[in-house]
Amino acid sequence: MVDRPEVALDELYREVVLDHHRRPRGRAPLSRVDARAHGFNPVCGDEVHLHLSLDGDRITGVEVQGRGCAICTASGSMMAELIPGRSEAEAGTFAEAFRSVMHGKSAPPDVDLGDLEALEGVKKFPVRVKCALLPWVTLADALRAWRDGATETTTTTEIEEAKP
Amino acid sequence: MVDRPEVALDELYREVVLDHHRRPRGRAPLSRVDARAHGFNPVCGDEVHLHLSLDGDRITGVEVQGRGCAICTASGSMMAELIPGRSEAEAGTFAEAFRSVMHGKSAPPDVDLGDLEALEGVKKFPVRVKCALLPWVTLADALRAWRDGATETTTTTEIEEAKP
Amino acid sequence: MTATAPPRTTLDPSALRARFPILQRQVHGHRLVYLDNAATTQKPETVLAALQHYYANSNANVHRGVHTLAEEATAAYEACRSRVARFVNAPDERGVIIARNATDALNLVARSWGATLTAGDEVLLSEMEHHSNLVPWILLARERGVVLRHLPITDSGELDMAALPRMLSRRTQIVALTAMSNVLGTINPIAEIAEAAHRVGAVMVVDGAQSVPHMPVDFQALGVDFLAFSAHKAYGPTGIGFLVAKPELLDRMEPISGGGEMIRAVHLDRATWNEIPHKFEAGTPNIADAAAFPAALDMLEELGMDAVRAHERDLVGYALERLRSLEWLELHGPLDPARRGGLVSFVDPEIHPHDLAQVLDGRGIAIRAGHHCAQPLMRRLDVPATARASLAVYNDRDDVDALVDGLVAARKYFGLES
Amino acid sequence: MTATAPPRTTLDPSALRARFPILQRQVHGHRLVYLDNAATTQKPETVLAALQHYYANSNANVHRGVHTLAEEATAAYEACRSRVARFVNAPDERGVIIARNATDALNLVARSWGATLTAGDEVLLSEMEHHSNLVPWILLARERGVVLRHLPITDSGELDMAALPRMLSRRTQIVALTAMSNVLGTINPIAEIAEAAHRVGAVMVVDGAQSVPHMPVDFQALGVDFLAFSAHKAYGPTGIGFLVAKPELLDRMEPISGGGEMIRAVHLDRATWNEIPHKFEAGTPNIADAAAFPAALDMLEELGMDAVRAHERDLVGYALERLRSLEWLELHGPLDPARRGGLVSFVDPEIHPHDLAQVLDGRGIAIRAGHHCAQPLMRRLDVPATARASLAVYNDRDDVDALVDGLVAARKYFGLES
Ligand SMILES: Cc1ncc(COP(=O)(O)O)c(C=O)c1O
Ligand SMILES: Cc1ncc(COP(=O)(O)O)c(C=O)c1O
Repeated sequence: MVDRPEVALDELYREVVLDHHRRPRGRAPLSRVDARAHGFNPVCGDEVHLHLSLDGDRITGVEVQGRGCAICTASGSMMAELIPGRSEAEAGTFAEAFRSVMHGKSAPPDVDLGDLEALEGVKKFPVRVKCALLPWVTLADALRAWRDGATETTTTTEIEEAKP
Repeated sequence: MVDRPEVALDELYREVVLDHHRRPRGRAPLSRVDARAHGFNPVCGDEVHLHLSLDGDRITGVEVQGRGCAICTASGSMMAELIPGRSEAEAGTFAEAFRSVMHGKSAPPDVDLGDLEALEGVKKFPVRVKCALLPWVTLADALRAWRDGATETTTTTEIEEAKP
Repeated sequence: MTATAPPRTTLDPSALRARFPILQRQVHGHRLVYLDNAATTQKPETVLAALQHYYANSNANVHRGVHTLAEEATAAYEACRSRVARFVNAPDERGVIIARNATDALNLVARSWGATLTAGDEVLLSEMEHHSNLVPWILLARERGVVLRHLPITDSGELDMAALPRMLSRRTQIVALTAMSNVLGTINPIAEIAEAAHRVGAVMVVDGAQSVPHMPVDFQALGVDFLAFSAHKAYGPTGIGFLVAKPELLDRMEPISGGGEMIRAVHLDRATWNEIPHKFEAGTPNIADAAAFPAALDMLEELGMDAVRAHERDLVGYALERLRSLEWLELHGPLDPARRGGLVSFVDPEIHPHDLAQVLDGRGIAIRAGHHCAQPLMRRLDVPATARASLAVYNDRDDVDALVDGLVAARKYFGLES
Repeated sequence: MTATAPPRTTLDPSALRARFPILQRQVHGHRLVYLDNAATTQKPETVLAALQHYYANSNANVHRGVHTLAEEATAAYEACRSRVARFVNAPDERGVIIARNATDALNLVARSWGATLTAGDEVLLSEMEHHSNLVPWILLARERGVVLRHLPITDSGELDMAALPRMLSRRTQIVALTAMSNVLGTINPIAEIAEAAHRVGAVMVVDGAQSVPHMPVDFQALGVDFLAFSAHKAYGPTGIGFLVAKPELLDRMEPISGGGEMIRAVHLDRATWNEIPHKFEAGTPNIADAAAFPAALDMLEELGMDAVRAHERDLVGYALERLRSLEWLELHGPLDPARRGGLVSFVDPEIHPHDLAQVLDGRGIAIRAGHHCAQPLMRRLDVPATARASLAVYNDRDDVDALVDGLVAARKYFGLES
């Protein structure tokens, strides 16, 4: 029914992705945690525990723990690489841009997604899109809680992304 | 899906049937009513008002009113011809035999169904079987009420015959 | 044959007939004249091909599957949802629930939205409703002490709009009406009634089983809240129907059926629900029939719903004219073709509808006889049953002529004058 | 390849494969190795032909129609009911309700029979149930204050029968269990549990979604009260399932859905119900899929359910043996093929099931990864998800070998040792 050309597995699992999966960044515990959130996708069991430290509205540290598939793990690892040193607003811009890419649209030209671009192939695998987005949904959740002053709140993000 | 040979309409509407339909017997009002029942098939709107007079357990008079299709009308008319003078048990035997015929079995050899035999073609038209049986279901109902001593009871038979 | 204006339609029924395999068949040695379209329509070759294609290429369970077939099946299934949303101009495809049939869709509203009602609240129906838009509300009334009211109909078979203001009040929580009567053919002024319903704070539920396949239906333009219809009456497969709804209403509703697909997180003693529309689709859905149905909507869209309506309006006009020429016949419903869909109910006072249908069947003509799942309406019309001929895109004047000839022949058969 | 006893089966999977059009297709340039049969099975040509035949010859709405098509459609629809009754040895075909799927059938029992329960009454389930046999009861518990209890499972993935006596009491009104776990493959001792349930006066509900297609199931011999299953997991079309029940229980139950077909007499404000099974089938049923399903049962009967079971037992034995040879793999469920059906769940601790399934898909192999609609069981097994390969009559050792090769290749792909 669907007009999907034969997609090589390698488009999904690019070398950069596999590298992040094998050696995920951001696993080192933070000494200070200003915001945190717990992301969970009951559909596949992917789980992300996210800790942030902040200085004003600037993200100074990111810690990503949890268990998930290669896509989810790589996405979390890339996030840990991308957002330290960014403001809350900048992080939001990345999240938005990445979401666009996952939904088949293109990212704004002025946003450099870095390694995240290697996840572009995921958009051709609709079931896996949620995996790639889970760390980012969890990030949004952590920042929202932090803005609301609930620096120590733990919420469960039951991710509501796109269609299954 | 069904292996039904082409059935001429005339097998359903035999001449005898059409004759009973055109000039139904048993329409004359009884002077004395010992048992009565109201039969109704909500599926097609067929309706039978049945009055009986009895002498002991012998049926002495039958009056059939109502509105229904040709099959129902003919069946009621044939009943009005067949059962006067019979005992309650004999009437039950007719009803049983006729029901067998309608369900594709044969009647016991010692039961002479008279004109009712002309309704045999109905068995090939499953939806119409209920029409043919309605007067007989109503009869059973009237006799049951009468046996229970409820000579003046009017019940509505919401006929539960076979499959639609 | 009576002289009439030439048809104003752009449809070519005989060319269309070639697309429907079943219409090539013979019944009792006659060509099949299928006039039972309000019960169910026939299916074009493209729908059958889509069904085969699904099973021969992409069959798998939907959602969550990582493998290629599962992905293709999911895409095919979800494509049905968006296709339906587009066809009726729903505000959002998340508002399209794939149900079993129109009846199932109406029960879902009655049970789930109905659960917000309390004793003394009112539901407004009408005297011309199909059982599928009566019994769910009777069940609700029994369960919750809700009061059912019924908009009366006039002797010409239309809703008595003069009675509407006094039937609506602040107690009215739900107005549920058919857009087109399956017995009278009457087309009801849904947009106007929806507005009145909203003024008293009620939600408007529309039974579109007969309207969606036969006239342009625009969910948003009508301003309704819920719309139910069946695929099988719209040239699609049996086994699926739709509830189209405003998403914000669905968000507020509780699921009525539990199982796979409709959940988010399940514990042994509690569970949370998936987002809409999945919340209302428990268990493995009817994937194949959903994959096939868009082909039916494609056909309708290719013809154009305005053209479909024009064709059926012309044809029902012709049918009314010819049937009225049979003086013994009683016709039910409005006589103006502009106010009715392509179906006619009639009664020969001397031949029971069952017998009529039987004689017509002997001539290859399929009509329906009975109460048409509208027993209260039969009582209102004071008939035990009616005969009904109902039209579709593949019917033409020859079919109507065959019907009329058959009705005359039936009189002869039963020894009556005509 | 490990040496094993030759298969004791009389089935010829490769000959069977020729009967399934989809199995001729390629996925990513490889032959399709379909191992997701517990999610849904593929359909033989005869089922597809029956579907086409119905639509091209007999399509009409069922019940009450006088014309030839309506009669043929009704006969085809009702033939499904009697075919199913015969297949599972139901006491009476009036006890066969044609539902949407197994989930729908289980919801019907939970809602309709469940309505006889009151606060404090108990329903006994187990830790290995599918969401479809959990959530309907959770809804019931919420609504009526009924208490849910869960028979625990042992570490080998079997019901802890030692716990049964203490879980059953006079308060137990319903015992609802799967006959075969869709995650562990475990075959449960239904007859024994049904007897125990009856001793305390409870009714026994069986989720037969996985058992009916894969082993002989005799409703009367099992001594159960309700049995639910889906056609689509038994080589039939999507969109229909069945509730098989003792007719005397159905007689005592209220309908949960209202509309056409299920009524006897309808008034504006009240209604009476049709006889069983029609009382539970509101609206136009899924006629075509019902007409097609008997062809699937014919195939199973031709093969013989004993032979089907023997084939799948042998093959799962082979699969277990080969999978156990991959030392890194964790297998779930009983290891004795005599105690389990033809499916295996496994986890590669270093590769998420989604990634495993994805790599296998690249080789044309379809397995399922996820919670398999059994989240509580995932928690009990302490895994986020598993990968599952599930077998059918058309699978053979080559398919198992392809799976094993794929699992080894996945390790390589992700740079792990094997
Ligand atoms: C054990 C079990 N029960 C119930 C179901 C539900 O079946 P369906 O989704 O066809 O309703 C399934 C399959 O998904 C199953 O494996
Ligand atoms: C007006 C109307 N409403 C509802 C229905 C019910 O449709 P279904 O039986 O497909 O659920 C029908 C058709 O039978 C109908 O004509």
